[in-house]
Amino acid sequence: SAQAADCTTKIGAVLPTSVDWGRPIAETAQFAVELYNESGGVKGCDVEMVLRDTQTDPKIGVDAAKALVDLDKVPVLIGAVSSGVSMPILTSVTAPSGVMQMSCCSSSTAFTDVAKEGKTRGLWFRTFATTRNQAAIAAKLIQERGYKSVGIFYKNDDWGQDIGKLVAADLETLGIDVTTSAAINDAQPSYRAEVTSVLKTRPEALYLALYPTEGISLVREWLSLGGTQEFVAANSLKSDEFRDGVGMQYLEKLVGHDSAPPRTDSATTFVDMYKAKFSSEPNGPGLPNSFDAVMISLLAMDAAAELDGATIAASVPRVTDPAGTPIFPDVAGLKQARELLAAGENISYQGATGAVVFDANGDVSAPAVAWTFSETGVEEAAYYPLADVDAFISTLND
Amino acid sequence: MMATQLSTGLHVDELTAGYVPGMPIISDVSLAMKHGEIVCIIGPNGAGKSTLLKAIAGLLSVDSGTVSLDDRVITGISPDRLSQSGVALVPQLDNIFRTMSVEQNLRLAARRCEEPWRQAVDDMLTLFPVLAERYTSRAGSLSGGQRQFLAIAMALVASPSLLLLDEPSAGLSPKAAQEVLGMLPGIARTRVAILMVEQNVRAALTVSDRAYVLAEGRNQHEGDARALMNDPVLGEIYMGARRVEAHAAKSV
Amino acid sequence: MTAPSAVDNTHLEVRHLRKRFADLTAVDDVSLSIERGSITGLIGPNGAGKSTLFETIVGEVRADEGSILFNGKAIQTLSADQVYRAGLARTFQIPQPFPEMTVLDNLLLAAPGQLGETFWAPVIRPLAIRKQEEEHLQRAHEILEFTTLSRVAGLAARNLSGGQQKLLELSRVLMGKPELIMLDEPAAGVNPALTNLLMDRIHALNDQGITFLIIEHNMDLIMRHCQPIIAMANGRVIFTGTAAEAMDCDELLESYLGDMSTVPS
Amino acid sequence: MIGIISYLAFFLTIALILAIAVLGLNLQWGHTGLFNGGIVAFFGAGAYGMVLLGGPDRVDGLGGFSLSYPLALLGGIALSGLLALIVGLATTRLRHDYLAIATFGVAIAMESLMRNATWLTGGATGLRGFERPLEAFVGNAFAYNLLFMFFVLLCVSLVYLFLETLVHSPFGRLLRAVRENERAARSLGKSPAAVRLTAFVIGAMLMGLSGALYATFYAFISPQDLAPILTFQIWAMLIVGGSGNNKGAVVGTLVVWGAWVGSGWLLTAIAPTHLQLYTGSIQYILVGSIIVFSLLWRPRGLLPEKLSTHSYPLPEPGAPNQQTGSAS
Amino acid sequence: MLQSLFDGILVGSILSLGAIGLTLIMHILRFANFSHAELISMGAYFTLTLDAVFTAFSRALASKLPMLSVSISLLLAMLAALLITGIAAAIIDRLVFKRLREQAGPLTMVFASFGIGLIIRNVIGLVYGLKSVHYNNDIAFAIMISSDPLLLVKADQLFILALTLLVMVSLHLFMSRTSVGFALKAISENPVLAQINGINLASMVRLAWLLGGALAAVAGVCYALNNQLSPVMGRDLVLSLFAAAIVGGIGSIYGAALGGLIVGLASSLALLVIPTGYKPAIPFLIILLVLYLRPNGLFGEER
Ligand SMILES: Nc1ncnc2c1ncn2[C@@H]1O[C@H](COP(=O)(O)OP(=O)(O)OP(=O)(O)O)[C@@H](O)[C@H]1O
Ligand SMILES: Nc1ncnc2c1ncn2[C@@H]1O[C@H](COP(=O)(O)OP(=O)(O)OP(=O)(O)O)[C@@H](O)[C@H]1O
Ligand SMILES: [Mg+2]
Ligand SMILES: [Mg+2]
Repeated sequence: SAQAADCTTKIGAVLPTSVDWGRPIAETAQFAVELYNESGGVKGCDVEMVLRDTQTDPKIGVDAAKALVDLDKVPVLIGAVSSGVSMPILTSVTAPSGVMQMSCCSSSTAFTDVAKEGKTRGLWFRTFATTRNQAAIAAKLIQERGYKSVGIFYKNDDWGQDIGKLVAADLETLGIDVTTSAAINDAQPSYRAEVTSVLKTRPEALYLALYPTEGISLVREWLSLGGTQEFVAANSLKSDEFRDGVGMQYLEKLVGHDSAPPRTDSATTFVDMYKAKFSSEPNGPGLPNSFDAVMISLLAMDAAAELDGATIAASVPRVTDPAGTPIFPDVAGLKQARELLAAGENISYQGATGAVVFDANGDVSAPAVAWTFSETGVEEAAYYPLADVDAFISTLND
Repeated sequence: MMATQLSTGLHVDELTAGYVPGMPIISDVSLAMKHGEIVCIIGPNGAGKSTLLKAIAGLLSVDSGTVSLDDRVITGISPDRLSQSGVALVPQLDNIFRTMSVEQNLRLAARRCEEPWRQAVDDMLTLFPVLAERYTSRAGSLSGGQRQFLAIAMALVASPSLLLLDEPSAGLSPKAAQEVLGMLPGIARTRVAILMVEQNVRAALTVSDRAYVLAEGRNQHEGDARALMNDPVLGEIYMGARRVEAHAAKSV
Repeated sequence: MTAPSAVDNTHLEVRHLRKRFADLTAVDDVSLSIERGSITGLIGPNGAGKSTLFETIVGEVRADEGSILFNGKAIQTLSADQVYRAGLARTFQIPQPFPEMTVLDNLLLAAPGQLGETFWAPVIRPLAIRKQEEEHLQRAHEILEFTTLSRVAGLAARNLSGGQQKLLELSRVLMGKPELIMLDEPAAGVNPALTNLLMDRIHALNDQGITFLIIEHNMDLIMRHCQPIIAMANGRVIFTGTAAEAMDCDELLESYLGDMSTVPS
Repeated sequence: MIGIISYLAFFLTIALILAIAVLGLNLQWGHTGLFNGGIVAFFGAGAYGMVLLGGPDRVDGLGGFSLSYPLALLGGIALSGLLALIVGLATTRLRHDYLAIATFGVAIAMESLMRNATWLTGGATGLRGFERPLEAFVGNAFAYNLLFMFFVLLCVSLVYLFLETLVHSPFGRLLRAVRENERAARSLGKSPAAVRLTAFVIGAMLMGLSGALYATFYAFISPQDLAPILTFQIWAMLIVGGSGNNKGAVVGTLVVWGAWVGSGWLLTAIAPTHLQLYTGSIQYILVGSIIVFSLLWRPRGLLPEKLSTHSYPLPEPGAPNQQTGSAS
Repeated sequence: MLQSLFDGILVGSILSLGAIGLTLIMHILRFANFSHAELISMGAYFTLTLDAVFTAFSRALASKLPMLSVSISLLLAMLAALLITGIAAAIIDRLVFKRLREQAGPLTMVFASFGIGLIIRNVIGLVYGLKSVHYNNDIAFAIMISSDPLLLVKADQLFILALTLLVMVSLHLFMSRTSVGFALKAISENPVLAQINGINLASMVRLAWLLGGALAAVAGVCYALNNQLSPVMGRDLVLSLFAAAIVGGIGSIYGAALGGLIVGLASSLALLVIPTGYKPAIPFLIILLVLYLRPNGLFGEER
């Protein structure tokens, strides 16, 4: 049902397609582009997303970004995943060249600082809800479950360090004992020692801020040594890979947190479309965020008078206006969105991660959910509106 | 080239060979010897003597000419197969495995003989008692002369039919040199062809039947060993006879 | 310990030197002294400990016991390079070339007192270095000419023939300006005609005051050129004396020289 | 057109920055035979040193020196030199693979420190806040990138000239001698330990310079920049280019870096959209193949090491066989 | 403490197993073979495929060995994979390393092996996908040997320890007692002299690769059994293996085994005093210390 379009508009994406958790993120981004093209493309032109691998190597990612900007002349760049790659792209490619950059997953607080200093020139956005909220929900979940002592495993990267520390601090405030907090490095031949070091402190529950690969290794090791099955997990572990790798029978007590999808009848739009396409649930680090990053960018392009980075970036508020008409990212919704935008109206994009709203620094905050694994996928266990989250955070700060 | 009248023994016909193709070190070298003969090659340093031996043993690529052994052309045959079929070379340098023990060196060399290695190795230990003394030592810790013994033993252990010795007496004490060179006629009598290069010219010529002189990569002279030794011109050029006195008188 | 040697004329003195390797005492309580300006010969059967004695003297191998005095100064704690810089040079029995360097570079490296051997000098004093290099180059060519290596000067040392490598070993040590040179079998593998020329050169250098200590199995050379002669066996010094005396030493004849009748003198 | 120039300038800037590290490695390995497996440690020391010294005050960590750029740059270089001195002293006795794994250990330790010692280095988030010198003055991003490229080019040229002078001097001969046969070098009065240490430190300082320029250009540095892959990349550049040859080192850098990023560009240019997901893996396969084929084609590198260290003419080179024999 | 000690030994035994193969190739072929990592992965993935084939062939093969999570078909698959990996290694040598060995220095081979590693790793990623998989999704629970002090041991790990010891001793005897072992050493030290002594260079090189490949495959399977299979499993493992092989002294089989234990123990015990974030650096720092005291590794000889 794709409308014939004899023009194409390019956007760029720099994502780690050669890495296990990176390829699905890129796949989801491509999926979003496909959907958008199906609905008619940007300003009637097919969108071509030129996708380059970062190899998680900053030099490679930056070069790819530069090539996309200079050679392919893309006005919008999706990516990167790691903050360590996104940051040099921002400082040395997109910001100087006036290209809009939208990252699905870079979580580092440093971006907020750069934006505050005005150095992003309003070109930087990320659909990854700030870690602060997620950490608070983690603490809340732990508290609600009544755990008295918790051991923490966090991925030893910028996101993991951040959330690991925040959760530990929040738990402390709540009077819950953090027995140990262990940083988990990538690519270790064995996590036995890390597991033992936490196991011997005998926590009642574990908080896991890990990616599936090392998460599986570590949790299997943990279980095989007779560790508790009381787990609280970050959104990165909301993945089929993790559930199947560890085994559902051991994860029945696991509860996880994530940013919430929209609270409407059409809330399942993204999930349904994804399932129809990939015949699996969109469970995996960064998939909804990646989808939203692309959608918002494309909608902003449609909203922009001209296709240059600054104008597109300036149009982002028009598509994420809470007062605007709610729009769901299916073909019909997108068509409607284009019409509204053309008519000069604002829309409120209701994406995979919720009704995304960016603040002045390009950051989003989102409501939260608690989820659990089920035989078929993931189930929502509780919903925390943004107001609740903020209220909870302020009790922590007191 | 002239492979018509082959006969038993070693025949080298107009051999041109070197380390880099197209840059020959030896040119048109010819040589012939029978089993049971001891032939010595002499010549100045860098003349190509070792190169000749290496070419015969199959270690170098031959530009032209042939080497044949017992009616069989052996040019182009790989060194390990030659070695298996009875050609043994004692190289001038790097002739032992330094990181391996004396025992391992000998057993390795004995892999190519038919009899059980133990017997063959024991024979060598009887022949060179010093090797028995240092049997378990790392070969790299041997003294210069001891290494030479080991290298020779590694060649002899396989009872070769063609023995190529590159300066076997270098580094040996006078007594040991005599012993080693003195062994050769006995070995030759068991129908072994022995081709050796020596700078210890006089001692070598006394045990040799015939000798070739090699210089600048070419045959310069050939003849009976004893006659060569007494040749005044060759003596002066290659053996340092007579001129010694002249020079000594000049400089001292 | 470091008392100056008794006789002023002693260039190198070794006292009660001992070096053990596991089960074997390679150098066993060796004491000897080398007179300044002499050409001393060191002989002995294979495995007698001659080369080990050299290695120990120059500090390549640490002595277990004993002292080594060079010009009256103890050097047994110095490293091999310090010993060389003190004026005591040596060659290796098994040649030790710099394989991937040209023969010429092998020699130039050994030139004494090079200005350009620091990392800053080539930047700040290029001209002085260039001038010195030219001098050294000339000297190197002279030596190569003499040791018949001129025509292989541009070859990688790895590609030299066995004898040429020994000659390179000798050439290199001649390039320096040591007071005492220890040669380990300089004639082995070298053509006899050339050996004689080399000994002439050694005599010439000796006349300029350089002391030599030479290990050799070539009795012709030892008898003709060395005085005195020291003999070792089983790690011990068994004889010290003149060539003529050596020929009368039964122990030597039996263990080392064998049947002298086959060696024409 | 301007896009192509802009991209090429960018590409060259990074390539030339890496070339400095490759030249440093060439001094260590190509000329002196030091198997440095920890290039990122020195690269990182230069980068972090420069950013810390030149950057503004940090809320939660060391910093606030705000030195002027030249001083910060020199400081970064000096820091890597200092690190190299310490590492060098501790590892002078090690050779070959043993040295490689020891220095690799230093690099891993360095990366760990950068990743975990938040107060010092900002942790996994990395360090930013450093202003690119003169950026505000130039204004235009394209012009600035060109200017920076020429600055890097100048640095590479100076480094190249310095190293060429060094290796063609007696010092260079000494380095090679130590590489070729340490025992023989010692027997000629050279002190291999001192020579090795000198080469190690100078080479490491060049790596530090490379790291400092890298961090300047990105105005950012994080532990992710110090992954072991960088060490491999630098090595591959040297080996493909020809170790022991400074020109080879530079050429190798351009070729390998060009192949590395060029293959990615090529693949996305030709691959249909639905295959672009796999171009990442295919790009690696291509990079691997280019390295392997280049080595098969020129096993000693694109520009192999030259035998002689000096430029003086030899009296009579040529084939040995045509010369007169010694004694005749 | 006791548990950490045991963990170190048991985790170390996998490293030992891997390092033995690595040290052998490093010694005989004289270069640090980075593609050993991919031989490890290949072995593990070949086993995965063959295991599936065998189980499909007969369900009976899927039954587990007592106590272990190893099934009969997995064992059979592993044996077949050993051979295939060995042959693959020999083929790679024929295509690439042979030529380089003849014409270039060891570092050229090192970086060619690095390139080959990149190729194989990503081919595996394309064929099998990037996600990690397991031979067997069941979790093998540890047996509690004592509860105070806590001591938990997995039967699989004891199996691997035993296997490592077996491989270590037999390979050591092979290398130090048999003339084929000497011949392997001989081609590493002086190929020309080896040939003069009747050793066929090509066949010995082939043998070395067969051995190296097979050992890598065993290590890969054992590692995957305890962790998971992923295209980068070899890469993640190989640096620790190099560390183990080198600290033990290149060429020493006992050294490699001991080196593996040291690396395992170091990373295990260090966490008693050091934050886990620093863990990757620990084994290497220990190695730095060992090498400071013994520059040629624990059992290494000067080359
Ligand atoms: N591997 C090599 N590559 C190139 N040239 C070589 C190589 N080996 C030797 N040569 C050259 O070949 C010539 C002959 O060398 P060869 O070893 O045959 O001499 P030789 O007669 O045995 O001398 P010597 O008596 O000194 O041992 C020499 O000039 C040498 O430089
Ligand atoms: N590093 C070592 N380890 C063990 N034994 C050694 C070592 N070096 C030498 N030896 C032994 O010490 C003894 C003396 O050796 P040395 O090399 O000094 O003899 P040499 O007198 O020079 O003999 P040659 O005339 O054969 O060269 C020999 O038996 C030798 O095997
Ligand atoms: Mg020769
Ligand atoms: Mg000796």
